[in-house]
Amino acid sequence: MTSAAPPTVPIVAAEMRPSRRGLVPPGRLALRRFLRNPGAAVGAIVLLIVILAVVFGPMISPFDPDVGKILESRKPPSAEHWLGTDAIGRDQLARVMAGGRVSLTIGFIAALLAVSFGTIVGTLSGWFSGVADAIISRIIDILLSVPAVLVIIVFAGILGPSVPMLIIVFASLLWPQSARIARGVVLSLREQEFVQAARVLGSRTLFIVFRHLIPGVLPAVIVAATILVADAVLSEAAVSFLGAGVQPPQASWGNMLNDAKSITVLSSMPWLWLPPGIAIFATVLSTMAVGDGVRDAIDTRRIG
Amino acid sequence: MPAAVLSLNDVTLDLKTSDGYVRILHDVSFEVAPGEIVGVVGESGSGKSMTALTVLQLLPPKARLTAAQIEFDGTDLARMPARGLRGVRGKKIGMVFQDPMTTLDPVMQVGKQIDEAYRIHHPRASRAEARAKTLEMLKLVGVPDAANRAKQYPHQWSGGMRQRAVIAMALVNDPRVIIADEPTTALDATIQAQVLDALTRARDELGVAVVLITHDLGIIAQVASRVVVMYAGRVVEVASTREIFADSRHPYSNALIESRPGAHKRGEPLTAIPGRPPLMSDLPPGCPFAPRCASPFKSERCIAERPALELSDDGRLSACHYRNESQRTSA
Amino acid sequence: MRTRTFAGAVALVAAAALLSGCTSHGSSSVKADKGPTSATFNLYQHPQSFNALKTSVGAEALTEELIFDNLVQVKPDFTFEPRLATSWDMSADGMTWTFHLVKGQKWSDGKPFSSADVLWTFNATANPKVGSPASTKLANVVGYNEVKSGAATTLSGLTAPDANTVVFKFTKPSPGFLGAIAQGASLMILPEHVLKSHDPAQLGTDPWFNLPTVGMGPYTMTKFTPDQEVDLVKNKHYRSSVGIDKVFLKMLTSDVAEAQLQTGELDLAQVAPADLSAVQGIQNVKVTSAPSPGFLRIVANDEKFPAPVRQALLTAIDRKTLIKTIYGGKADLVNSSFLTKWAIPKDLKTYSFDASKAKSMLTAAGFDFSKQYTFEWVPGTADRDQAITVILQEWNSIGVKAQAKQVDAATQLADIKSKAYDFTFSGGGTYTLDPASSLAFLSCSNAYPAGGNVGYYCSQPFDAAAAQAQSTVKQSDSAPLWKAAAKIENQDVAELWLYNPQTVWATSTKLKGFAPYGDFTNVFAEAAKWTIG
Amino acid sequence: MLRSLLIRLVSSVGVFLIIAIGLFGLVRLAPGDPADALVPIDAAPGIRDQLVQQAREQLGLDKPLPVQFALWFSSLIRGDLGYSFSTHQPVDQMLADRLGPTVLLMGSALVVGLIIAIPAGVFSAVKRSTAFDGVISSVSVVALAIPSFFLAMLGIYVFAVKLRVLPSAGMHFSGDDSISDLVYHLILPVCVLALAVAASFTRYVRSGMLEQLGLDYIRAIVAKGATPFRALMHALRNSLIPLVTVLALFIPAYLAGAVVVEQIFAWPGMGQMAVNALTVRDYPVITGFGLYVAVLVLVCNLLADILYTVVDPRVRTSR
Repeated sequence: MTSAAPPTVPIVAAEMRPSRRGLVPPGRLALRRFLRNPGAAVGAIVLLIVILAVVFGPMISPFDPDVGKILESRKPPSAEHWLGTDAIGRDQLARVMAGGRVSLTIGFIAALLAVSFGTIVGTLSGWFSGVADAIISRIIDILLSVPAVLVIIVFAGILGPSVPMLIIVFASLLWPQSARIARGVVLSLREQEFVQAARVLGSRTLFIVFRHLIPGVLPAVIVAATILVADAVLSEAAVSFLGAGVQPPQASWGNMLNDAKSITVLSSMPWLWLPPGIAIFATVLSTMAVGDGVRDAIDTRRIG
Repeated sequence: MPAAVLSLNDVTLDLKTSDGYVRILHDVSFEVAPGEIVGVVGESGSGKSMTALTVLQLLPPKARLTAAQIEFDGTDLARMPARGLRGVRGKKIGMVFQDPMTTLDPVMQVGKQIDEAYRIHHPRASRAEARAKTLEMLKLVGVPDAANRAKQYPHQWSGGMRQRAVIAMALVNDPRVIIADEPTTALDATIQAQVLDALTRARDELGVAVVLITHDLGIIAQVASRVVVMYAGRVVEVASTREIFADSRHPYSNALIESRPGAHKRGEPLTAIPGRPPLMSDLPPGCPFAPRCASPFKSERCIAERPALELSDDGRLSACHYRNESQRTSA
Repeated sequence: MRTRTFAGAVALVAAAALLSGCTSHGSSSVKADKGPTSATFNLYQHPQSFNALKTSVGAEALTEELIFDNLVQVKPDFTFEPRLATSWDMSADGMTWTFHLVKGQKWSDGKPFSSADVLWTFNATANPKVGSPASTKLANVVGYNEVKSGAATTLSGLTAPDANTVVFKFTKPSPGFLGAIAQGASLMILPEHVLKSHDPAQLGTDPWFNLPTVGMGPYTMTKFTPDQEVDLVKNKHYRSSVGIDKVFLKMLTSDVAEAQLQTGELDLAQVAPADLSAVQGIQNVKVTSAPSPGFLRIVANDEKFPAPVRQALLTAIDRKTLIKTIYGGKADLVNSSFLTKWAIPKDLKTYSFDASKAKSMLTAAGFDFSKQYTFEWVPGTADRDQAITVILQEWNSIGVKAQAKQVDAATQLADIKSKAYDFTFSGGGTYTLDPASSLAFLSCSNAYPAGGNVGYYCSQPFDAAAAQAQSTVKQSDSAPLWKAAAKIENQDVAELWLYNPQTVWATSTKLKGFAPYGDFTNVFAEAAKWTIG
Repeated sequence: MLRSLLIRLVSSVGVFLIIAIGLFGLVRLAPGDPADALVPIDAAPGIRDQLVQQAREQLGLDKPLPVQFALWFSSLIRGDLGYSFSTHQPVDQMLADRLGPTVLLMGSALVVGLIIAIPAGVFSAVKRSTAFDGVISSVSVVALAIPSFFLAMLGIYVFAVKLRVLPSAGMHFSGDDSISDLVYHLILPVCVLALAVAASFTRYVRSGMLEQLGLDYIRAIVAKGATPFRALMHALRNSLIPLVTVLALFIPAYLAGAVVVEQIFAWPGMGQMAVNALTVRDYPVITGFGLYVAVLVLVCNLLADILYTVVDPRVRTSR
């Protein structure tokens, strides 16, 4: 074919440019999808209600959660005590809220510590493969399979059961879960072009880690964090059953349930075990729903 | 041209999106005859892959086939119940997919996967009989030392080899039609030739009808006898390969031909079709290609009125008001 | 299979899957009764082994009472019931005790019982290497010191003139010796023909006691699964008839025990005060109770809290209300460490509840309100945990900064030994028989770890009065002396006494002949007479 | 592949020894003296401290720590775990007696849990975001959200007390040693434990299946004319591969749950023995139990690696 001058390329007229409507920034897209997902939205609302009740409840409740009138012990719900009173005459509603403050503090702080430590270790071990990674992943595997509650009982025996001790031990046993997830994400990110490009451009490791890897890892780790919160709250309950949980008279959902585990209470005094039971159940349910919601929202594959 | 073995008529498909259904296939019609390779060509997003999936109803849950008449073997596949369709899939019509890396089950031996394809449709067949058929097909598509290689796993085969295995799998039940959805896109040039060779051998030795979906006009030129050009979910031109290259009657076909890398001179900038393929949910009123059309004959009519797919005076099928004019500006 | 109404689909799917694997099972209470009769009792604690020489946990004493027998047994009305000793007499000067043994009595394995078994048992008890707590009861027997120092292996003061007579000679008058050896499950007679070949030094940890199959009690042990069950079968050679063929001792938590009372799987269980009202509601279950031989008290570290402070702290506790609410009235207020009726003076100070008075008493005593104090105890018993929480509340309300610190037994003992603790809790004990038994936790010489005086209470006048009372032989003479000692202790508030709780028993109506015992460790004393069905 | 396994084995033994030494020290850190715990407070007034000293000598606690350690470690190497302070039985024999009930309980709970989890996970993935999926997900989260001890109490109350259909505790009715009676006693504790297992594994299976069902090879299988069931089986096999390692690592971790259930159902397993030993500072038993858990953890870790290579052909053939 003989060559000819290429056809003149007309400037595309303004009105012919495709409209902007279809393109939405990914952040807002994820948020919109999160809110449209019924489970996640309900979960978020329930979690918010629980947190508000736990933070402000004790302030507005007229009763001191730790002090009760023994003559009014085990009274069913009444106008004065909306959720009745416990075996020592303390107001159940005040105790559930105060207990919530303890359980959630343990849950969130332990999860926060575990996630932040786990993410950093996971990211570094994922990035620096080789001996360091092998050792770290061995430690992760071993810690992952340690029966947490038994270790806590031993530590409670030595250090004496207290909230800080519970938080530290939970955090030290829960971080491997987020570390494993972070490491997995980093291993896949490392192969991706934009990270290799950054490396080629000579950016220092720390810059790559904090500019590219951590943001890449965060969404997946947030999901893990919500499960860790649920884990910590449940473990606190199991630990208090074995006698090493939060110290009376301070309330926690775990020790409230533990006090209510007799047949008599189960059969005839539901207000002693329903409130803490429902509180744990609602919190764990909503944190997991939020976790699932976040995961579905940010999972790029499901945008299509 | 011998009677068509498979013919699609007015296939119309909607896809559920966040804000309601969007039509992505508009009255797509074409047919294919035994021993013939028909190329379906178009940019990505033109609906050509969706058309391929519609034939065997392998559509994603979000898709809704609003209207279609898919004639095959005297029946309409669009109306066929699921059980009936299963009798067609893999037996009478075989599929070949784009990315060989993900089309095979990673944890199952290649040979076993092809045996499975055979034994699905021949339940009483013995293992040995299935394996013999598998090896026969593998040899046909050019896989060396088939007996041993069949015992290996997909990750131990190269991309090209895997695509040939997929073709063998599609052929194992002596289908009458093969639908290949961009079978060479994920492979580099040298391997492409081997895959195309396998397809042409299937056409010539087994008389199989092949629907070859691709965006690469070079492949069309090599193996396809007829071409269906699609743009924005519509068929815009159907013609023999020779007619398309010599005298395409639709500006989009011509633009495709122009932008082939081989068509320009060394040192000159590559020509590309300006603008972007339109969003299915936001089609302009007139001819969908109008905003990007560089045809000298382009007029107000193109923007106002949507051209239908009709025969030109000299029998050429095109969806352009100026179907009688040859769009091939350069010699 | 009976239809299920409960909606837990997932659990039932699994249950149905497993159930299909086996025939449907009626609950045990429906078992046909024509075969051997059997009864199931619950043990409040988990026994580890049944070494009658070194009984530690209450449940071990209970079981040993069923498989072993002793010379004499004291009854709830404080009279003495002859057992292996049909009769006994004390010399005028109280220096010699002679016991006449039952004739023709056999061990459960058919071997004859003789004075040799009694000699072997008492010598083993005295043997220092065995370390039996009951050895102190033989401290006044002639030859005890030689055995203790290792110079001799047998007590020279203990002789057996013939196969059916045993004579104890003492270094000083010992009128209380009969009471000492007749109390609860101590000094049970062990089979000499089985154990004489065992190394005396290892008797303390002899594995034979993990499954002692030879004894003279109403039952013989056939199987012991730690933390699960003890299987006992009737002893054919028992000195009288035995009402029930098979007895099973289970080790359930109080909640599950209560559940099994309802389903009829359990025939006898001790009931915690908190579950009293619920258990009373169960049909075909009878609830009986008797005052326990001990009492619950708060132990203040006497070296940190002098008498006036202890008096004030006691006054700050509303003990009457605690009894009414937590114990459902099943407990009696106590104002003395002595529980033997005839040894308690009438005019004891009552320290009745008065918060404001308590606060002024504390200020008068120069109590440091700013300091933080800890109250250590071993959690797990519902009524004690609740009582302590209420008491801490009451102390806090008068300005005493005391907070709870739950610990396990070993930590509690460590803090007591190091005197690091401020307050702790103590309960139980058997003090109803002999006032001298209360000295175990009151006299200076018994300060922990030498003895049970964990409060470190030490008062010379009290010790002098007690010593004088202890050495007076006749009860009518010693009573006024004991009352004088009790007066001093009541004034000093050596222990912050709370109340003497009743031991509550729940028995199925099928169990006949059961009489409630205060001392839960010898509730089985009359087990032989019980029948079932 | 063998070389890396060998390294793994050696490192595991090394970790085991470190844990053993750690346990020896950790246990002695706890306040309280085992000898003290053995002699009751009100026993032998006046001479109690001599008895305690005697008990301490018998238990060998009076020797200086390094000597104790040397004695203990040398016997450990010979596989002798020493004698329990309270029951004086050899610890290894106690562990052996208690191993049966715990393995029986945990094993059957694991099996029942998986029997529930796999179909539930597959169905909720196939019928994604329909009512069915909603029910399965919420039930599995509900089962996770209820502490196991509370589930156990509810179970006893409903099934044993109210409905009188199941026994409330123990392994047998007194005196009845038949297998059917054992199974009958297994039902309630196994259901409680199995629910926890099922809950977490349903979520794993579901997310695994969701991922696989989205891949191209599934569509290729359907294109071959396969029935939906056959396609599901392909997807299930692929999604179960990562589960094998998760399962292996899960077994020791959920021993803690078994401890709680054993406590309530009076099940004579390892957990109950450990908790009792902890309260009386029975060092040999606590250390013995700690070593048992360490071995379980290390073996499961090793198992996870081996299984991973055996089950996933991609890994098996590429090394």
